[in-house]
Amino acid sequence: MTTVVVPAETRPGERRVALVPESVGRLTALGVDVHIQAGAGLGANALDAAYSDAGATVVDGDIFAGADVVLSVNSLDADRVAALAPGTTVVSFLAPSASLDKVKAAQDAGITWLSMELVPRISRAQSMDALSSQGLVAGYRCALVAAERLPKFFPMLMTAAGTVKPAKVVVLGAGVAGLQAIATAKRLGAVVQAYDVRAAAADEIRSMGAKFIELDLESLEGAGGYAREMTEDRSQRQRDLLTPYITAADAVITTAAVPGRQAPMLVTRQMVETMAPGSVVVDLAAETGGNVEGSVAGEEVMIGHASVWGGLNVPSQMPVAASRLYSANLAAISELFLKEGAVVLDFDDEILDGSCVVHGGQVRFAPAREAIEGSG
Amino acid sequence: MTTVVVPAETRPGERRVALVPESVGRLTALGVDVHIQAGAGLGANALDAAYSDAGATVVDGDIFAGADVVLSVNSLDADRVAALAPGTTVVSFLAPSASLDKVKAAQDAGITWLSMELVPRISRAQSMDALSSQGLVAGYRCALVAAERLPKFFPMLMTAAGTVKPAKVVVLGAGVAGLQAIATAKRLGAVVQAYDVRAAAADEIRSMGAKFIELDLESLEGAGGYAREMTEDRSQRQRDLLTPYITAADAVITTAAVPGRQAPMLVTRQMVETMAPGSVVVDLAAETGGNVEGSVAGEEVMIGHASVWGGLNVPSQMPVAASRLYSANLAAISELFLKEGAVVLDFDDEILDGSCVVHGGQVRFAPAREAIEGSG
Amino acid sequence: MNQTWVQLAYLAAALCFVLALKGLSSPKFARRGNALGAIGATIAVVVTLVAEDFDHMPAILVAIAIGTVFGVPAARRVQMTAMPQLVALFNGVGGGAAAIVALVEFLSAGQDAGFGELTASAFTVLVGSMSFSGSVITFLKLQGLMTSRPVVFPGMQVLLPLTALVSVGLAGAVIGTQSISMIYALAAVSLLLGVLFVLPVGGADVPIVISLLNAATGVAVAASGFVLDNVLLLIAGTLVGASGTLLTLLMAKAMGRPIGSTLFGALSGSSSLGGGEASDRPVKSLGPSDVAVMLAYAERVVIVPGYGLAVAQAQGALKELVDLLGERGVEVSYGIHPVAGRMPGHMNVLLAEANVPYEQLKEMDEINPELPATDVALVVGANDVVNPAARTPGTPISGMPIINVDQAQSVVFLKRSMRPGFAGIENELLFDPKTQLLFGDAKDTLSQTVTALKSL
Amino acid sequence: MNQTWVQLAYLAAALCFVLALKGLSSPKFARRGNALGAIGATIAVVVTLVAEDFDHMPAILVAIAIGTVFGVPAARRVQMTAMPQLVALFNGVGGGAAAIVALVEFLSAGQDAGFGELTASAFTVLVGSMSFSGSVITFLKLQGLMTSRPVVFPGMQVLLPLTALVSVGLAGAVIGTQSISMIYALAAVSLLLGVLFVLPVGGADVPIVISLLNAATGVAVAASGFVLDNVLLLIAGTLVGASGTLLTLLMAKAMGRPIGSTLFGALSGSSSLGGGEASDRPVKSLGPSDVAVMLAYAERVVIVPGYGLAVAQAQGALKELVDLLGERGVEVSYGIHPVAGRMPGHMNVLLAEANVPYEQLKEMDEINPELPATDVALVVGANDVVNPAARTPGTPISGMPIINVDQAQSVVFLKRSMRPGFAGIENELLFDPKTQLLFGDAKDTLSQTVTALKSL
Amino acid sequence: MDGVALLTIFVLSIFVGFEVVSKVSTILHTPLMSGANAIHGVILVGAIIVAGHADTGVELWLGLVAIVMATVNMVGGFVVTDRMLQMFRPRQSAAKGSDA
Amino acid sequence: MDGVALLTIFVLSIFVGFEVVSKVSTILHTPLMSGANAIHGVILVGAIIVAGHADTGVELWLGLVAIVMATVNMVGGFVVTDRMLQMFRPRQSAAKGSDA
Ligand SMILES: NC(=O)c1ccc[n+]([C@@H]2O[C@H](COP(=O)([O-])OP(=O)(O)OC[C@H]3O[C@@H](n4cnc5c(N)ncnc54)[C@H](OP(=O)(O)O)[C@@H]3O)[C@@H](O)[C@H]2O)c1
Ligand SMILES: NC(=O)c1ccc[n+]([C@@H]2O[C@H](COP(=O)([O-])OP(=O)(O)OC[C@H]3O[C@@H](n4cnc5c(N)ncnc54)[C@H](OP(=O)(O)O)[C@@H]3O)[C@@H](O)[C@H]2O)c1
Ligand SMILES: NC(=O)c1ccc[n+]([C@@H]2O[C@H](COP(=O)([O-])OP(=O)(O)OC[C@H]3O[C@@H](n4cnc5c(N)ncnc54)[C@H](O)[C@@H]3O)[C@@H](O)[C@H]2O)c1
Ligand SMILES: NC(=O)c1ccc[n+]([C@@H]2O[C@H](COP(=O)([O-])OP(=O)(O)OC[C@H]3O[C@@H](n4cnc5c(N)ncnc54)[C@H](O)[C@@H]3O)[C@@H](O)[C@H]2O)c1
Repeated sequence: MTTVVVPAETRPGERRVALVPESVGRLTALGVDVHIQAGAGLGANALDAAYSDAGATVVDGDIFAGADVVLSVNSLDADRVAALAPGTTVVSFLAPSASLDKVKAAQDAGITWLSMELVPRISRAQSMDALSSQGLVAGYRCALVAAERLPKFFPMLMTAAGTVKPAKVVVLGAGVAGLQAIATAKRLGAVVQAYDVRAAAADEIRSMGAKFIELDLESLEGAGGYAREMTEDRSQRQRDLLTPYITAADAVITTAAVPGRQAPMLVTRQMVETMAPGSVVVDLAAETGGNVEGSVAGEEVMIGHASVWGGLNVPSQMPVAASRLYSANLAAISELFLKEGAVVLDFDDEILDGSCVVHGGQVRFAPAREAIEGSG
Repeated sequence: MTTVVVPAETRPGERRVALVPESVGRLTALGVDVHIQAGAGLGANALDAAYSDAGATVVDGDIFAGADVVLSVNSLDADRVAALAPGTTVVSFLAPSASLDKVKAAQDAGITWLSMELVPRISRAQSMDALSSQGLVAGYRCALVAAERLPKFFPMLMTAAGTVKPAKVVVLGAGVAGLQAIATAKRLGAVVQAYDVRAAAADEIRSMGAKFIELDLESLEGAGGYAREMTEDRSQRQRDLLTPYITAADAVITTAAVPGRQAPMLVTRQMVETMAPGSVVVDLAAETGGNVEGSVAGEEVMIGHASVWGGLNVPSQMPVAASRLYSANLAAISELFLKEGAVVLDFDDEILDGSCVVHGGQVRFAPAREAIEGSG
Repeated sequence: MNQTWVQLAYLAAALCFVLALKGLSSPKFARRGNALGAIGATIAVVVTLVAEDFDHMPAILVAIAIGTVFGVPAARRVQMTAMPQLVALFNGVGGGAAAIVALVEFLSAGQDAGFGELTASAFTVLVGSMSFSGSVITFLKLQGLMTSRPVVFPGMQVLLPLTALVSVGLAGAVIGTQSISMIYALAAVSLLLGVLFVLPVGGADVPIVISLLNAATGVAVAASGFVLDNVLLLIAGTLVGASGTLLTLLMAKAMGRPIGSTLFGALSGSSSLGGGEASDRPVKSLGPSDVAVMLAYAERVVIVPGYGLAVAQAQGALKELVDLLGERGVEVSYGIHPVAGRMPGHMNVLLAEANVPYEQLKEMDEINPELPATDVALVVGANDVVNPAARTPGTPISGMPIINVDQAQSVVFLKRSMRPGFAGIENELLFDPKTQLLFGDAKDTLSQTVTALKSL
Repeated sequence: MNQTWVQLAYLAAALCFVLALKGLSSPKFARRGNALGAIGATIAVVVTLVAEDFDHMPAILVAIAIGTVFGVPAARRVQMTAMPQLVALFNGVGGGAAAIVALVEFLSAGQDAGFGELTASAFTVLVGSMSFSGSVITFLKLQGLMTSRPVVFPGMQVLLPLTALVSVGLAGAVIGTQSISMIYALAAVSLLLGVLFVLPVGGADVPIVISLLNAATGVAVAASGFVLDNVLLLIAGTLVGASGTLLTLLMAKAMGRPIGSTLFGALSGSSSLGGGEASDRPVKSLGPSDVAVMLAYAERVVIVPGYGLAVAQAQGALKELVDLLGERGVEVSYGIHPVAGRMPGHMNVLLAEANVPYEQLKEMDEINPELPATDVALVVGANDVVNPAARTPGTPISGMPIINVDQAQSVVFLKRSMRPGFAGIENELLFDPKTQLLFGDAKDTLSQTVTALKSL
Repeated sequence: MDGVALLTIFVLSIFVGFEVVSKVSTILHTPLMSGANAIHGVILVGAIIVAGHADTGVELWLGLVAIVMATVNMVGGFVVTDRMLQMFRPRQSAAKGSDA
Repeated sequence: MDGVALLTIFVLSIFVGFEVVSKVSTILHTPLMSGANAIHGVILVGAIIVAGHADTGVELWLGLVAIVMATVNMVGGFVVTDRMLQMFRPRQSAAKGSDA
């Protein structure tokens, strides 16, 4: 029988788990055995007992022995991949262009690797869209982090001891995470203004009840609803135009990203320095280069009088919610390639085709293939 | 000319300041000089320059030299009080029954001490009500702390990766802080239930849009709109009846207090142990004995699978907001006793009469007087 | 003048009256409607004067002139507050005129009159006289020339129905005997009946009675139309009779008073208006559509929310109301008292939930200077925070700054009852002449007001 | 039977008709109103039959029986969808009957008729005949027996007014000459006029024309009342004429079509209904008050919100609507599609802001089995998430699970235009026979629906 | 009845006709039209009168045709209107709710 | 005019009277009452007729009194109603707003 294994995550600080007990049933219903490494769910408050109750086997020894499918949040190490049996299918996040060693290892070992980042954003694939689900968690958390760190109130309050003005929050980048950050900050009562380069973003931002920052700049639309990278000139003009908004803000939350690229630098050190004492900046993109100059992933640094919080693996900071959603994404994609208890990869299916990085010794993801071929 | 001095706070971890630059004008308008110790406002993001601009004198040396009035957040040390010139008026928080040494020192030194806790809660005194203003800050912060620590979402979200259920939050004690905690948690989307012993609380809780937990218990109403202390029997019954609510809660926020007494113990260790892994308990009353058994002020401890956060000087964790409100309270009470540039204490005024602990060598606050006379 | 042309002119006048009533029922066309009514009346009178070669023409013209000289200045100079009694008086003379017309026709027609005409004559005399005397009593009550309390004396329970019976009997006798003295007796007893009918009605119910008497005069005029075979009088009278009856019912409903107890309550002892506090300290209550009209036709409105808004969870309805007013060009802002509600910032939490823009919220110190220039202050579930008792020493709220809604041109309170607020003290402003109350849960009353506003 | 009693019975019948129309204008009393109308009609016919000793009584009764045998089964068996044409047909025969009555009266009265009566006769024949032929054409159009497109032929612009002129001229000749052949000619030309009048009207406008012809028949009946000196016919006809005219205007307004272009649009070439896409793929649009009635009289309603709700920020209005329906005992829930909006949980954020209780929100998998038992699915600013295209392969949304609103008994879309949603593909469901559209910004249309619902 | 009386009645009826339907809700447009249509079927009364007074065969036959047509209009009209209105049968729960 | 005609007119007028005011908003109750009150001042027509036909002194005097009373009712009534309605003068901004 096909065995699906869920190893404990090895990335430092990772508290998520690829499969939560609630989703085990969806996999066993596909006719597979589910093995979970003992203690894998602890960070997400999922006890081993809950897994056994749900029908999974809790494994204390080598979880990868006899694995047909490996489900994971983060990508496996190159060594780990190399040691897998040929034909094993791995499903996880895998920034393929930035992890050529792992792709190479998988290619050499004859491993199939489905990358969750590469699931195409078509309607049918929305239930497998882990970027959205984790972005949702990250956006919510960003807003809470900003609220908790600001030495002031978010909401307006008129009291006997005077009127407390509402906090001004500026959100840059209104994708999934940005919109959720807007929603959360608005709920808490902040006055929220937001900016994004996509043309549809203005309406989307307003539909959250926030104010769209109208800049005298053309919009930038890439493929698949994503943004395009900016030219340096536009980038500079955007920063200049945004500066007054940043200066006036109590809190700035940045979530801008361009797929496959470094995060755009939207806020310079000087811009942060114009902010008032006690201001807070939350940079969700710190890990991928940062939207804010000088932000450090996983740390809180002072720039001028403002405290800049750099996000590091932010979804993992809300492990229960993030794991549940990710786990549902994995279950949904598993239902695509596990047919009658066996792994069947039908590359006519746009989703499997799009998300498969490497299969049967072939690198299918073009940018990675080109990079590997180019380098070697 | 009368000199009003604002020393830097000496309590460890205190970030508030008794007077913010915005309020300096209200005092100078009363015809007094305002001296502020250099750096006193830093914790609350108020720079010395802002004070000078507002008309205060920034003093680098001994701030108390020549002081007629001392404005402070926390009470001064007994030594410090003893060193003040006779006739000096001190206005600050001062739990008189718990600080008999300070009261004694003030009595011996001929100091006048107005305690902000004792300002009577009459309509006219609402602008001087520092308990309310600081409770407001504390309540907001409690809810944020709970939201930030919970590994789940507060709001409900129906997504392609499944439905996220809203968090269940239980708030115990619905005074100023409790109501604000309810409001904040509700805004974030949690399902909030709350309980308080006062009869009016049911309506007040519902007026915040939360559900009142109806227990089959009589209400307890004390003087001045405060609660009364519970008998041990009622206390036990209340805990028994509350247990199922605690068990089902994702987050519990406790804010119950009875003036002049230890905080009532509402949640036992066993009750917390029934909570699910990852639950959060926030005990605002940790400093005064705790509403939750085992909570430690200023620390986060694990009880069962729940993390219990004990509040320590919570308003100080949002120093800008808290200082602004407190400062307005002080300005309002100062307007009562500073007449034409001089200190005039008219004890016919209910507010001054009620809040004055010691004056001209006399302890005016009965419980403290009795305790001092009894002990020595 | 050709009879057919006269009839057609009368028809035109009747048409004017219909359109007048229609206009008068909508705020937008009310003035136009009234003007149309006046045009119709002018047509009718002029046509009548030229239709026939009447005897006594000079006398008639002089009489009309005298009537005009009395009526116009009285109507022009009357104080706003004294209008109801003037209307009562006008109604009374109208009823009296109808009675006299029927009486004179009876006198002149004599034995020639048929059964139908006789019945109509007797009916007109009865109803017209009663309307006359009843209206005069209401005038006296409202003008303060006699007590506005219900007047009841022993034996009244018997006397009133007895008088009614006697007048019906006399009417029958008039029809049967065609005796002139009988018709004078009928007039006299009917006058008494009118008096007895109105005496037991208490102050607040008087408007309803005026409306009823107005409808009665209409019916009398219609009957006189039968008497004179005059279609115009028939139509105009019937219109007023029918619309007046409906209006009476609507008014009674709007005031929450069942029509029966209004009229006969004091007599049967079931009314609460016999005396005591309530009638000593009357408050003015009004309906949601009144509030809607007041707000719609105001220039500046200030909303003062309080704890009751939170209890009713009416923030959404309030926001809708304000939005609608804004669309109509009314300037609306919220005056937020620092301690409104039960928690610092309570109103902010509430109004933010309803998505009220922060800019519309004004602090107490900001709104107070604007209140004297405010047309309507709408107090929604607040009490202590607008209680002028705070300005006089010795009350639990003395010294607390308040929002000075009493300086606004008019004040409307939305609350459920006369119960006080948190501080437990009565609010004098509730009894102020410029204050009106809309009773009910604020969510209900606000959403009714919204509905009414939309249909304006 | 005594003539006065007959007249009184007629008056009673007329009264029934007034009350019938009144009843028919409110959903609550509509059925009762219709029954009252039937009662009035029965009274009128029975009284007429017994009032006089008519000749040919057996023949008359047989004719009535034949009419009943034709009318009742047709009305009983007709499909819901075929009702409009049946009404058109009924209207036509009524108009025809009026024309014949006037014609026969003209024939029998002969030279005795006065000017007024003659005029009325000619008018009745003209309008009645025109109504007859016009109604028959609408019947043919709706029944599919001829094209429902506007029929216009060259010269029609001249022919129509010419025919109208000729018929007026003939009417004048009838009055002047009292010639029998003239009146036959008048009837014939009027029949032609009716045909020419209706031919150029396009499918969607036909209901308006039926209403207009209905009013015309009413006027013809009223005129025949003048001819026969019959007050009942006068009143009943006038009532129908007046109410029918107003109704025509109201209908035209509700459909957003100026009455002029409806009738003469195709003729003058200004109408957009001459062909092309719009009339090939017609959608049914309706007004807020229709939606209110549909919802109020439903047992189960499912609301499906989408991105448009967020764009319109209409969450508050939606919540108010749902609350009102709940109060009326309608079972309402929200069906939340997992990707409705533009952000995961977008609808939750919105609806929470409006304080919608979490219990009312149902997930897609939970709501889908309930839809077949749902009377109305109200789709508020959603599109892709209910688009059945998801079930057929090859579209951008193929394979996405949707909320199966197409399984509900009827579907109402609230959107601003025919524009597609995020995925950019057309939604077949918009053209489904059971779908109706309420166009406009969702916040506006929802709050109009709320207002309409409150007044039900 | 004299002309002015008839005219007066005519004018008043116009008002009544306008006013009674002025508050109709859109959904009732069609049933109301149909009901009004049935009401003008009362031309049957006229048809009976002319048929009953018919002196010639033509008059009689025309009158009888008018009777048939008017009957169809009247009887069919009321029946079809009633069928249209069947959706407005008061529901139990709704009735309860709206009474409250 | 014959009795039935008068009765018919009477009945129709009742309907018209009811219907035209059925939608009145509460705030207009008093002005409407006052306006209706002025309308029944048209009894002046009757008073003129009886005074004009008066045969005896009593009849004339009574008639003249009726004329005075009816005139007061009519003229005063319309004037006072107009004064009441002055608050409904359309405001600039409001008018603009409600037109939109
Ligand atoms: N803000 C704070 O921090 C705080 C804290 C504690 C105490 N307070 C005190 O609370 C008071 C606040 O003043 P306020 O004017 O806001 O409130 P208030 O004086 O308590 O008056 C509230 C009014 O709302 C009415 N009401 C209650 N429920 C209602 C409903 N469902 N619909 C309509 N009306 C309703 C009540 O009248 P009916 O019963 O007749 O309806 C009552 O008169 C002050 O005295 C203040 O000192 C304030
Ligand atoms: N939830 C997510 O995470 C997410 C993220 C990205 C994309 N998506 C996609 O977004 C779509 C969501 O589906 P949906 O049905 O919610 O939205 P939709 O398919 O985009 O349809 C929205 C509809 O609302 C109407 N509308 C817009 N503004 C309106 C207004 N002010 N008043 C009334 N109607 C208005 C539009 O029609 P008119 O223009 O004619 O008014 C439009 O047809 C799906 O295709 C989904 O895949 C979802
Ligand atoms: N069809 C689907 O199923 C589906 C599902 C989820 C999201 N989406 C869409 O995908 C798009 C991207 O969402 P995401 O959250 O993954 O995006 P992302 O994480 O790639 O980027 C976040 C946001 O940053 C913005 N951004 C990039 N450069 C910027 C700049 N220089 N300045 C300001 N903003 C900048 C982007 O426009 C984007 O909105 C959105 O349009 C979203 O609606 C579609
Ligand atoms: N009149 C004014 O100006 C004014 C101003 C502020 C507050 N108040 C009123 O003062 C009162 C107390 O407010 P506070 O915040 O200072 O109170 P607090 O801090 O003294 O106590 C907090 C809450 O704990 C509750 N509590 C005590 N024992 C409890 C128990 N065993 N179980 C559950 N709950 C318990 C109390 O009832 C109170 O609501 C409230 O009624 C408030 O409305 C009045």
